Amino acid sequence: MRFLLDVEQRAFAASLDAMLTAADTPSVVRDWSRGDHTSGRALWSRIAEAGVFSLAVEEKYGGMGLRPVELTVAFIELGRHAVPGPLVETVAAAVLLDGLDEACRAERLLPALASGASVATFTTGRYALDADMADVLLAVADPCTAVPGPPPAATLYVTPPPDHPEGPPTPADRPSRLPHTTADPPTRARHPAAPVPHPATSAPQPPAPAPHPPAPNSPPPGPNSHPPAPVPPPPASTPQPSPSAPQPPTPAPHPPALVPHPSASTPPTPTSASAPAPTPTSPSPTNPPHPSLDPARRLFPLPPGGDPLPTSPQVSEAAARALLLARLATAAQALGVGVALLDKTVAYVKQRTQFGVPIGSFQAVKHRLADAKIALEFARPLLFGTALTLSPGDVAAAKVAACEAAYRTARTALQLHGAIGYTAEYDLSLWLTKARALRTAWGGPRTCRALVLSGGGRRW
Amino acid sequence: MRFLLDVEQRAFAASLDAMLTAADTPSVVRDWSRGDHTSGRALWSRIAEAGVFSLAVEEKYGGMGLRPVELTVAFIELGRHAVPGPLVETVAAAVLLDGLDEACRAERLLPALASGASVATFTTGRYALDADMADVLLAVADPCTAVPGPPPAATLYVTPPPDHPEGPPTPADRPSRLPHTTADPPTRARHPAAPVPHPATSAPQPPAPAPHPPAPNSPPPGPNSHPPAPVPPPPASTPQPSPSAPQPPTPAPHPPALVPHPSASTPPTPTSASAPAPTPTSPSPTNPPHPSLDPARRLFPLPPGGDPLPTSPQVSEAAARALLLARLATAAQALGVGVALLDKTVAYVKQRTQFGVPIGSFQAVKHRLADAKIALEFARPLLFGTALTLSPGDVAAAKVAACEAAYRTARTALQLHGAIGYTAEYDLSLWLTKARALRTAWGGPRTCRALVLSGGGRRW
Amino acid sequence: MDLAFTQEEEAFRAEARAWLAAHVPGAALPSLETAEGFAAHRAWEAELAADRWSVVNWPVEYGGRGADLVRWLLFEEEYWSAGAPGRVGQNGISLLAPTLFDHGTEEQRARVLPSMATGEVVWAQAWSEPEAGSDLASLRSRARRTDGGWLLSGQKTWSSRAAFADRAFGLFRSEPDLPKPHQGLTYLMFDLRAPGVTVRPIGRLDGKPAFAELFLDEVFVPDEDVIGEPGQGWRIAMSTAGNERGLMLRSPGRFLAAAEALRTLWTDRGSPRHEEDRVADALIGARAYQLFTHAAASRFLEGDPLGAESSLNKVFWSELDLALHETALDLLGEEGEFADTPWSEGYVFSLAGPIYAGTNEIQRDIIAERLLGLPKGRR
Amino acid sequence: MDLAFTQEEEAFRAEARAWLAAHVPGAALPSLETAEGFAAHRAWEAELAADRWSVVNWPVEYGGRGADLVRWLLFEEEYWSAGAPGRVGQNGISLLAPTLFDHGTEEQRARVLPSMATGEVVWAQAWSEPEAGSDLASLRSRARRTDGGWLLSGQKTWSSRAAFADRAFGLFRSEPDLPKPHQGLTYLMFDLRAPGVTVRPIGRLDGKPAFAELFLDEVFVPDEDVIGEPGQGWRIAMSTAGNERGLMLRSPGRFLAAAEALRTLWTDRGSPRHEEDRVADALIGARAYQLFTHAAASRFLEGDPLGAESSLNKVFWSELDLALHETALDLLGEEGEFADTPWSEGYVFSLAGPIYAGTNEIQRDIIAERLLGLPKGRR
Repeated sequence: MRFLLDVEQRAFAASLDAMLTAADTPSVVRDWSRGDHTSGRALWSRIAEAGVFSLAVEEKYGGMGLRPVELTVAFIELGRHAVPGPLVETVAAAVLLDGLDEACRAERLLPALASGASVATFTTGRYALDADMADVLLAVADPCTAVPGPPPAATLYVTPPPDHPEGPPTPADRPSRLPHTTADPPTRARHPAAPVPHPATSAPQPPAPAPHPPAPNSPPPGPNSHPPAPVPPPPASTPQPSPSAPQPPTPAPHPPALVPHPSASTPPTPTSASAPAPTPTSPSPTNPPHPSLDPARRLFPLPPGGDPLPTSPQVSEAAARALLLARLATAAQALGVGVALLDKTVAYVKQRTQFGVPIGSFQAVKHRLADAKIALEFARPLLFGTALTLSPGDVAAAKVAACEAAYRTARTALQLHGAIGYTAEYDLSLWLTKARALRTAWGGPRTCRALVLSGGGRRW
Repeated sequence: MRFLLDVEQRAFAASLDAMLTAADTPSVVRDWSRGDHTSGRALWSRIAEAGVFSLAVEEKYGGMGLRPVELTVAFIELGRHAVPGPLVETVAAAVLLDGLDEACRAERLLPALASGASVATFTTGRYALDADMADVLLAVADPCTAVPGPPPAATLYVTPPPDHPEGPPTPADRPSRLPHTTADPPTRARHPAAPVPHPATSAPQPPAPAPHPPAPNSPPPGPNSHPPAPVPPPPASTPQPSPSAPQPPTPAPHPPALVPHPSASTPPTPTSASAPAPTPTSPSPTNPPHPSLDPARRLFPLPPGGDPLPTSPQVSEAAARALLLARLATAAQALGVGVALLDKTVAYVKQRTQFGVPIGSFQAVKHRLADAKIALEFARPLLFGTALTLSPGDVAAAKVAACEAAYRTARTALQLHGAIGYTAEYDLSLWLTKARALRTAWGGPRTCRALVLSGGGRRW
Repeated sequence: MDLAFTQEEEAFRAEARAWLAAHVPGAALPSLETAEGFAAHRAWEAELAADRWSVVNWPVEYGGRGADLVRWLLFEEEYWSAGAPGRVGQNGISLLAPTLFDHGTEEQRARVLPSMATGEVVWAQAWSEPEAGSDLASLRSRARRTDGGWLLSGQKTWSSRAAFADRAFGLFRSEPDLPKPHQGLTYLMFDLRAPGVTVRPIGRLDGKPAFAELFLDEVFVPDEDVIGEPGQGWRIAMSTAGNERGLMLRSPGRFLAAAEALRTLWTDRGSPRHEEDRVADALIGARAYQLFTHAAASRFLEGDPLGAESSLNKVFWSELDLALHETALDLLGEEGEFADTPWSEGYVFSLAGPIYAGTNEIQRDIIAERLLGLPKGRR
Repeated sequence: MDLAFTQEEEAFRAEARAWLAAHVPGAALPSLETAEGFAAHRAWEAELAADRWSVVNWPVEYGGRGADLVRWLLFEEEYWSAGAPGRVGQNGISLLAPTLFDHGTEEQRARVLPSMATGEVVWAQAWSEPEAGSDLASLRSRARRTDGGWLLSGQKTWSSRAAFADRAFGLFRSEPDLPKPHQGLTYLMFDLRAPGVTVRPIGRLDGKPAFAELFLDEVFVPDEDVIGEPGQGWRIAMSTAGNERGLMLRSPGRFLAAAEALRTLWTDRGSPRHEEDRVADALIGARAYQLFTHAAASRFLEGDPLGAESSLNKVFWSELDLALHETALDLLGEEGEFADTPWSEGYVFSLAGPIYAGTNEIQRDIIAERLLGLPKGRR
């Protein structure tokens, strides 16, 4: 047992921190919140260059194999810097695509995700994060909480069809491009079932330099460079969630779909559908996005149609695994958000004076910050323990602990900043609002606590 | 609307406070906890003389008619002084007996309860408080939470049979002794159904001097003066809760019973049962009592047998009303406990010094006490509002608010006293432990919150 | 002790209820914190005022009904229970008007109050400054004597409503060299469109301009817009803080309505038992707040001054409001994150509760020192 | 980074598990805080010691197995998971023994440790005094020099285990006139049955004599029972507070076992959804505490000193323990009030957690000042 980050992992965190500090992420967040994704895509590329997405992609597709510990390290830093975009979703999409064991589709999409040339979004619920700027949209019914009835829990819809060679070209120099392996490729043995024990206890390869420069023939990322892409017409029989109507009391049927989205890196190859194309950079008018309390997040109802996959145990397993990784990455991101909030608030209360003294000398202020510190410091080992076991109960525990610690810290940060903290123009707001949003993303506290309890009596 | 105690009500509180302060209740509590009820019975008589029990007894039985506001005033003071004994239970028993509309039984028992000559205990659960010193034991299935199935929710067992003239003789000078009225006596109109609006908005009569001196032919109260009394043999078919076995996960069937207990004021008249009598001052060996976290409380499993009453809407209604009053009185007692804890702790932190200053000057100490003050001060109007409406939802709300405020104050009181507060010999412990016990007595927070919600949408 | 209302009071309540049922807009108005919503809410004030419902407790001569505190409480219960819009005139009605009644001149009342009642003039408060938050007495903005009035200079901030309002009121330092910080302050009213005033809206957490910074550069204010004696502003501002204004800051009807809405949401979501505690506690808290207010109103009507219990009140309602909205967002599940729902608008608003009108930390200090008699510490 | 254990470690764990399965009493021993229960627990210490399980991390020569921190953690998990009794020797083993290892003489270790390991001599701590609680350095009890030793006088209180224990250890003021309160203190061991010692048991909330007052009147202590240099007691007592002793104060295995017991109770009560949150949070908290300890142990094994994180640790476990037991009592319903259940015994014990070993208020001050670098206030 050596439950500590090693030198390389710490160096990875430090290099990400330095890169993100230099990148002035608050201004990127503000661009992103205005719908201008230019600076965000540029940052995305640098994050990919640093190797972050490679940590979720198998080696044969140009990644470094799934490395949950390093992903946790990376997402803590991404959270600390409030980096916008479907970061968690891209990682989870990669895990899902790999798990489907359809080499054709994986080969088309995964190298571009690893390299940062493509951005994916993914949901097991009814709304997809930042679907307007993602190149790939995946949706699957939550394998854990979906209610019985159509669509079945593990049904998956896929568009475009897997045999359409329309994904971004893999870089020609990719050494790991392998021929299709349709039956049980060797790497499948590394995650035979969920939960999966961490396969590697040896030190990972150093994460930088990035093995995946952006694909040379990808168009430059930017909000106005999305060409129109086809969207199949909504079938009359598909129920669409109405954004303004009250939501039903029980979980609504998830319209699971794996659909491509108007995409910068996906050429407008026609599909079997022939609907009028929506304007490229805005969502379909029938599906206006919901703004989030976090201004850097917009949540898009799923478009109709999609490419269904037959239900299979393998699909279920892959979806479960993707969900686990999404939850772990969200928890790590939340911890980073909380750590940043604590750091900023500690700095603020040292310099803000009232009644002639720094407010940080008041005992009530100290104790609230001490409580935030305790909550964050006990969430941290849960995260890394989870990254090692990847058991659903552990992941759920880490999600609750990290998100509750981050939200508690956000409440403290707002209260101790007072009115200045309540303003959108003060950068603290970028973290405050994210702490709230991440709390419900990828399984709220209720869902996760139920999973902790359903784990059954076992020795930890 | 004049939502304030009037002068007489305030004078009643002050006179009770003065009497209880003079009575050195902590030493009474310590006697009681050792099983010596002598000083407690003496105090009981003085409380009765002050008119407290009369507030729950109809005028025709020697009381002053049900006065929930004055009862609330009284029980806050009883809680402030940590008075031991089945105070709540005696009040609730009186309400139940009155509601049964069986003048014979009521006439036999109620005057003695009002005068303090008799002490009753009562439960809607499986355990009766202080049954070893009570003269009358009543038990009925909780009309609100009892599970369906035998025994039915409103079944009531009564022993001795109502036609047995074995109750304590009513004082000869009782002017309100009325002939039996078996059908709908006029006073029934005052509580036709639960919930019942408060009938009187006029000022009550001044509560002292007590209208009910102890019955002249009652033996002097005391723990060793209880003559043997018969207890019917346990029927083989009656399930008895095993005190050491794990409790079943769902509410166990309540063995409802209304049984007499070895009694100072009830002569040992034989009944139809012929079981060997237990020792007078100790419970039946098959039913050892449970000590409570509050050393002044002991909880006795119900003895077997009892005198069943047929199920009837009237019995259900009377039981529901008794439960409401029990809950209200417990809430008031809890508020008094909390107020005393706050007062004692404020006094302590002003004089206890650490690091050269009174600990009451530390902001963390101040804020905990401020929070306790807030909780108590917002529970108080709920209590009196409840006393006026007597609606089940209001009563439940007051129970939750008062008991949670008291328990929160107890936690604060213990923490701010430190180790000295953790000792049984320091008098603070008498209030600390009572705050915890009252929280679960007569409907814990869960039960009461469910009742608040089940009230249905209505305008307050 | 009773909670009964007279026949006349019940008739008043019924009249209010009937009027509201006929007039409350069917759909929610746009957010008060937007230009469009502000205008819509101003129109609603006019509609209220047309039938004398905007300021029921004011004298008839200024547009009210001369309602007493009990009627005011009843009106507020009906108002919020009917789902009526938020009150854009709130700052003026609950903060400035009571001061004018106590300390203003007849001329000031006649000039200021009627247009406040109709929403024709909407008032912003201008208390805080960048360096004077919890430590409000440390104000630095200046009022310098000039012919026939005063020249205001300095910076105010967190001026709620100022992004769209017409006029503002606040304290300014008119005698800068006095030994104590709360001496030498003057209470003034000024025009937000006067020369020298720059209003910079500030977006709150959700970006909506709920308040503004005010930059004042030699802004002329005539003597007629000074309230009370110059230099006595602190005393004047504080003297009405403990009267019924404290009661009226957040009316019980508002929380009763919100708690009932939460119960409805909970029921609509299938009455999940795992949220039972928090929903019940919201209902209990709203009822407790209502009855606490009834008790305070009863004491006030008997002539007792209301004092430090306003600190109990402030902490209680602000924590209740926040807990209530957090519960609602949790009930909404993944949609709890959406910014475009009434619940999230309410949540963002509730986050400010523990901060404004004296932070809850300051209120707890006050409770401990004034109500419990604990020794002053350095905090 | 890994949580894997070596084959040897797993073998050690398996051996412990097998021994415990064979030896742990089937029924719970009587309460440790009674004379009968104390004797039963002392006998259990002897049974543990007979097979070298009482002090696994001590060197073999004193009765241990020389187990490292990892093995100690594994042993503790197995120990509590097996439902084994509380440790009556805990005070000596986790507070005095580490000090003797660091600061005692070889003679002292040889004399004191073996009988501590077997339970033959049970030690009480004697730190607090009536006027020295959180402000521990303000001790007043005196140690006066005499021929060949010291004479102790004064009063100690909250001496846990002292009602039934054999010997005690604590700090005494040997040089009374030094400028700082933590100077001139001497660390001594003494016999609770020596002439001049009066032990007055104190009942805790449930009446059980969990601690005692000690009245000391010229109690002779030979020089051989001074630990370290006279006058250096504060430094000696504090120097081991930050090492693994901090980790060992409350072992993770204990909370893991308690959380699993709570889950079982919840399941037995029909898995009520309305208590799901609190039961899940107990499980999450116990797991977090385990992993936090693993991380701390890993840092310690790499040579990093453990410091102020022991304050994080203290607040966390004490609040976890209390919340866990409150949840259990609530699940028990009307029986939650009973004093004669293991849950209520645990609840009463857990109430002391936020108070002893440095109140949680003091710990939060330490976290804020030492870990977050906030300015010292007057508290």
